[in-house]
Amino acid sequence: MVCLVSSFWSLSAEEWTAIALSLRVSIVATLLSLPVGILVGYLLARGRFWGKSLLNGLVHLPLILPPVVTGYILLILFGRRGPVGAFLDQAFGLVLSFRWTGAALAAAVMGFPLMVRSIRLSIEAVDVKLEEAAGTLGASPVFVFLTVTLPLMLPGVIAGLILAFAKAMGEFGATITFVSNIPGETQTLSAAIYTFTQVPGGDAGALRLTLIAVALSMTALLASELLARLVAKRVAA
Amino acid sequence: MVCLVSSFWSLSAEEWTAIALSLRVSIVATLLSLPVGILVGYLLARGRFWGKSLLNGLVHLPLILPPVVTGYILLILFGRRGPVGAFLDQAFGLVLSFRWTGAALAAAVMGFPLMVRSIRLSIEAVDVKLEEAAGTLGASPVFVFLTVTLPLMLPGVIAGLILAFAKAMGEFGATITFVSNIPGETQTLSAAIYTFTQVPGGDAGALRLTLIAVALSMTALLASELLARLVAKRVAA
Amino acid sequence: MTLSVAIRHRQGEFLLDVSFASERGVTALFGRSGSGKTSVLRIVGGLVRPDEGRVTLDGDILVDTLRGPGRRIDVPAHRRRFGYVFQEPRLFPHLTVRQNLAYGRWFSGRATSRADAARIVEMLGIGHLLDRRPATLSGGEKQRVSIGRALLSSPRMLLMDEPLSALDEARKAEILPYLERLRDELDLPILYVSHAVAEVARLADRVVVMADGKVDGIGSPSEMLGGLAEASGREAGSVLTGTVSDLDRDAGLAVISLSSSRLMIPQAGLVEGQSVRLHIPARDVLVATVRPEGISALNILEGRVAALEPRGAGTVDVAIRCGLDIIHARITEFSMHRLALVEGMRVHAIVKTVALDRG
Amino acid sequence: MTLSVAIRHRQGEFLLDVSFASERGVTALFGRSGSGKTSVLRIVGGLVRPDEGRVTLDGDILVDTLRGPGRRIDVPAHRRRFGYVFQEPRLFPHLTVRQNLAYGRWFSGRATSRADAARIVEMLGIGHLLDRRPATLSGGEKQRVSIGRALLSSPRMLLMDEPLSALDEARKAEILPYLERLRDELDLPILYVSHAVAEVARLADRVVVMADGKVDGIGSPSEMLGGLAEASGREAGSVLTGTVSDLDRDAGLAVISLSSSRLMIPQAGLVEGQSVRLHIPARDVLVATVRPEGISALNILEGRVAALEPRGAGTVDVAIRCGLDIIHARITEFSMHRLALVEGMRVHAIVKTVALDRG
Amino acid sequence: QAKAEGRITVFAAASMKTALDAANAAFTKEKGVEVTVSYAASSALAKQIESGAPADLFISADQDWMNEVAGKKLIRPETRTDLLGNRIVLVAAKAAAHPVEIKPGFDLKGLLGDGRLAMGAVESVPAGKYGKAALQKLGVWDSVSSRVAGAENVRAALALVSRGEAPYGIVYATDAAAEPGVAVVGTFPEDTHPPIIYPVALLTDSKNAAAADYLAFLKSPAAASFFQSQGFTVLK
Ligand SMILES: Nc1ncnc2c1ncn2[C@@H]1O[C@H](COP(=O)(O)OP(=O)(O)OP(=O)(O)O)[C@@H](O)[C@H]1O
Ligand SMILES: Nc1ncnc2c1ncn2[C@@H]1O[C@H](COP(=O)(O)OP(=O)(O)OP(=O)(O)O)[C@@H](O)[C@H]1O
Ligand code: MOO
Ligand SMILES: [Mg+2]
Ligand SMILES: [Mg+2]
Repeated sequence: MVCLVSSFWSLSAEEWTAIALSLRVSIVATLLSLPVGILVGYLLARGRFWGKSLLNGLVHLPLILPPVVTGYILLILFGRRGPVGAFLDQAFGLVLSFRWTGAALAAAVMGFPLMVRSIRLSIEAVDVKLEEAAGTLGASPVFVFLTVTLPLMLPGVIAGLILAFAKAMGEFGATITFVSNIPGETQTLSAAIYTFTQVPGGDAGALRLTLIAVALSMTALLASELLARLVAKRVAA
Repeated sequence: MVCLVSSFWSLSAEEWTAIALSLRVSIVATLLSLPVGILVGYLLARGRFWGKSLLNGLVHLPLILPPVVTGYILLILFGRRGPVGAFLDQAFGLVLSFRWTGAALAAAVMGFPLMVRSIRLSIEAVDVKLEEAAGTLGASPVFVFLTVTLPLMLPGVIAGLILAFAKAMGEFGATITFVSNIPGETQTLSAAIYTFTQVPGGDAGALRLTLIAVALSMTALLASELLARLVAKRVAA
Repeated sequence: MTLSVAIRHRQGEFLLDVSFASERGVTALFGRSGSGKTSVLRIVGGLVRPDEGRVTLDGDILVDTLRGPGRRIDVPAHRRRFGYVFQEPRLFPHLTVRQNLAYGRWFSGRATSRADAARIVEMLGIGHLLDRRPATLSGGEKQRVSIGRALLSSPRMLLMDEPLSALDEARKAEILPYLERLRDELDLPILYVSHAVAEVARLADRVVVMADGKVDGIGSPSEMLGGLAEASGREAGSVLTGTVSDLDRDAGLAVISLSSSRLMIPQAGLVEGQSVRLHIPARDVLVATVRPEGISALNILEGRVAALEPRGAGTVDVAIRCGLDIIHARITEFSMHRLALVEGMRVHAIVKTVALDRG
Repeated sequence: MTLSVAIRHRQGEFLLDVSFASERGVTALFGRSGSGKTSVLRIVGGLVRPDEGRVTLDGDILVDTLRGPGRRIDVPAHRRRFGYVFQEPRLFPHLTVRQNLAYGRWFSGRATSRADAARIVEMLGIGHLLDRRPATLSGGEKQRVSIGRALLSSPRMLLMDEPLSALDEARKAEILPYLERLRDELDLPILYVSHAVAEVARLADRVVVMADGKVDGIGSPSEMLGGLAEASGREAGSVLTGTVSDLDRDAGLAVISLSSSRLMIPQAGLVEGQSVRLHIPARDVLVATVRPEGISALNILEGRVAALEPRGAGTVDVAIRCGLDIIHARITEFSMHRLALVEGMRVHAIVKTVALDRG
Repeated sequence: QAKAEGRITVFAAASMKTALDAANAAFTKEKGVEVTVSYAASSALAKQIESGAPADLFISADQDWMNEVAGKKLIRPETRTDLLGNRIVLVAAKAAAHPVEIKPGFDLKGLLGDGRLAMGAVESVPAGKYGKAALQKLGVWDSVSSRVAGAENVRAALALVSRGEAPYGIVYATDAAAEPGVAVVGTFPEDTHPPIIYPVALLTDSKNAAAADYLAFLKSPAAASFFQSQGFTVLK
């Protein structure tokens, strides 16, 4: 399809920027959504409250909606003129629209259902009897969570992290719709790949960036597997 | 944003078709990928073989790649002239390109990483000691899997099914790239929504179809939660 | 230290309806499998809130569902500070044995001293396991670690659900005296579930016999286990209380004064004047109509036949009143006829010395 | 039915190095917690492949790592058809008790008959639990279901890891005779792990004593448990074999002929001519220098003091030879001196009738 | 800050990337002013502008989306210019390419056989809309409308043809020229469809003085060569 001459691999400055940006966006999106993911996963697994189904539905929304629609919704809510966006801007000076932070938000939202599901599944697999035992030893519910539940659900947390990270790396539909495709600010690797697919003769460029994206994600995947194996050894009952 | 007059809710025949098609595509994609998902999940959770990391990477690929790229890859492989597509056509008379079957394939591929992760997580949570016990009672590995492992991993299977179904409902990037957007054949609800977003003034239509997509998926979600609760009650150790 | 329990709780078709109070020391819950012992422990431990009822310790209300709406009290498990040894080990799989043992210390205000901890580890024989994870431990090893974990959390009460069931006799013989010391020296109340009559007789200050979710009887070990009603043939017997009146260190014997008679038992760390409880299995008591001579048994008590009760399978339970104490002997009907035993008859109860346990 | 085991297997720092053979009947694995009993069962059951070694049953090779590369044999667990009662219940949580019990029958060719199944359920007292799920069962209930599950899988051998540890004495007394019948009537070999000497003495045809992963001794229960070496003070004793020579149905007694003497024991379903094993705890035997009269004990055996061995804590083990049999009595040193016992002296061993167990 | 001092931000239809990147390089070289382009679907760009995107210029792939933005008073009407024009062509896989005479009533259905006609989705993708209009004008739409495979964009339609999935496709001349796998078998007469126009305009919110310079550059002959080399027609 393309001849692998050496120039194929020489990346433009703009492409390097896209790589760095993609990593930053994905890592920030993944890490920042983790605590929320754990909280929501816990609520869905263990909570009994009114509106639980609603919360569950809301979490799944980004999966159900075409990404473009999710992007539009983000644009409407978090855009400079959107209700949440305007509030964040005034209250904290936090601008999301057309910033890499917005790209991170989009990636986080898109990966959220995947993260929450994994976490929830693994919370459901934690043996409540061990939590009881911790309680009788004097650990308050918060400490039980931190010292027993959390370590035991680590496999799910790791799975959730890697799914969300992979999704963040691959996501572009919602991102490009929400924060556009501005090189150096919001043009992630995926968006750059997309751009290449939109122009004649862009195949080589698309292929090159795709291979890079795959390599990055595979590295993260391998790391997560190693980590998971380590954790599994410790958790094996 | 839009006035909710009664005409807002009157769907065109084409839209009805898109709804029916989306359901068919999503259900077929989800159900057909289930056995493969269980097999791959099992291999990843329990197998020890050369190339396991490779398999794992391959499974995650649709998540990592921009959907458009996945669509192109499907086109190249499963298109009429693609190596696999040509083979399927000759051997089984199975044509995927421009058919709803191709849309189902795309949806299945896109949902696959989500399904596999859930299944894998819940296999990892199954207590091997119970499988040992089943073995001593005369159950061969296959029967152990069918009578012990499978029932105990049901929560993960359900989670995987619902994630894959939701993704299938929302997926359109890979689908439209692989099998285009042919009303009645490959135009799913997502593609229809996307189409509306691409025309000025299409917001109302997009909103209407989006609400329908959400309603359908939420119904599935609720059903899955009920099912999961039922299963959890039975599995609770 | 008074624990008072009065609860009703339904689990499926099983109705728990239990009330008992216990002052200091060890209260044994005794009863057949499925009679509701674990259920009581779970409620006392705060793991299950009873449908209705009240549990108090020393006047502190632990749970009270009867105070009217909105005023219900239910102290959560982690504030009760009860060391709970579960029927199955429940070790934390992600922590090493050492970390499992230390777990309770992170939360208890007053931590067990290092020396205490070392003594417990030593007693349980788990010193060589400290860096292992629970998954690799044997059944008995897990059980010992789980006992250690509860002991090290400096509890104000112990709830122990068949804690010694997976242990060999030698290990039990190391752990029981330790529990006795906890009971006596630290004045730690213990709610103890066990199927082993000897264990219960030895440790318990009172026995709550349970059957089908109800209390079938409460009383001192001598009343409850001595009555033979609940206990099986093998372990039925008398439980007597006496005082150490003399020590013969050369012979390694102690003389225990009962109400009217004296018994000699192997001296094992007894102090003069100390009060002890003795468990004499009924099948270890022989009845003689004439006082035997030249016999190895040291203890020959004179008394009168107070009751003769057939026990089935050709055996008879002979209750012999010696002063205020009743000693039970189980003999064959054949022997009863041969010796022509009748109520009121003077007899000698022959008790093998070593058959006596300090209880 | 010959089971032969010769294996070496490393688990962390623990080295299992065990070989023993056992012919028909029950082989008991006896030893302290952590000595490797469960590990042996897991290897025999096919759950762990030993690093090296060989296990055969009746000439069928179950596992053999020593046949050279490529020719290694390892019959998978599900083809061994060994009913395995695990140390913890391991019930299938998604199946009802009924389904758990039936599980093995789906796979075994010859299913247990309906009547047999009903009898097992009845014996285990789990009839009222059939439609429940394991999560709601009590500890002992789970253990009983797990025994039932193994029994109902029509195994050709039973592997039982402390199967009765969570059960009350009354229940044990119902299950043990059943196991004896399996052993005798169905000729089902059983590999049995237990800490309870009485259980082992009653059931086992031979005892493999384990310590630290090694076999410390193999022999008949009389040799191994009678030797008192392993057993703790409470349960040490003699194990004798004899034949039922007479039955007195009126008195409910049976007369057992030993090599030179006779013992009377409660008759419980014995048949004339039947061979039985008796366990006589050493502490249940009294020694008399003169033949006692008017005493409830039916069994007074004449013999000579074969050995006097101090056992610590002021007690002595007196071995009394009666014909070919050796009966052990544990008495105090004080009594020994008082009776002036010396080796070779003529004495009477007094054994309480009901102290005898059919073994 | 989204734009550095002097930096110009352009929101442009994705299909212009190759040509516009080249032109921008020249502009930067000449004026020393950096140009940043966000390439996306015109629809997305329009909506982003509506929600306050920090862009200086908008280049749309059709008039509809520019009208939409103009209707909201987000562009300076006086700067709106029809920058580029394009043509739509009929393409076939290179191997099986025979010239087709495109005239009213030509037998497109016969050419397709049981194959599909790949083009941009006819409701949403501009090239699809133009194609549909042309086929309607030529009177063949009704006979082929059921055979149309609407792709998400022109490139995807092109891929369908070059991969042999569809025997024929309707795409922009610009895309066809750059794709080695296909051959142009006919060009649709310009009067069969509304003019294909890429309008450009400065945005109301733009405060960048250099933006006007840049717009002038785009309209200059210097820029025209880059566009022409990619197959665009430069409108005056
Ligand atoms: N993976 C392992 N690593 C290290 N030691 C192990 C491992 N698995 C088992 N052991 C050790 O092997 C020994 C034997 O274990 P096993 O379960 O056979 O004991 P057991 O005789 O059944 O004891 P119990 O009566 O307590 O059940 C134990 O000391 C245990 O700690
Ligand atoms: N959720 C439930 N539904 C129905 N019955 C239940 C439920 N939970 C417990 N039970 C029943 O309650 C009874 C008491 O259980 P519990 O665990 O207290 O018994 P236990 O005295 O500890 O017995 P063991 O000695 O066997 O451990 C059992 O018969 C059990 O089957
Ligand atoms: O949800 Mo997408 O189709 O991977 O951007
Ligand atoms: Mg219990
Ligand atoms: Mg064991």
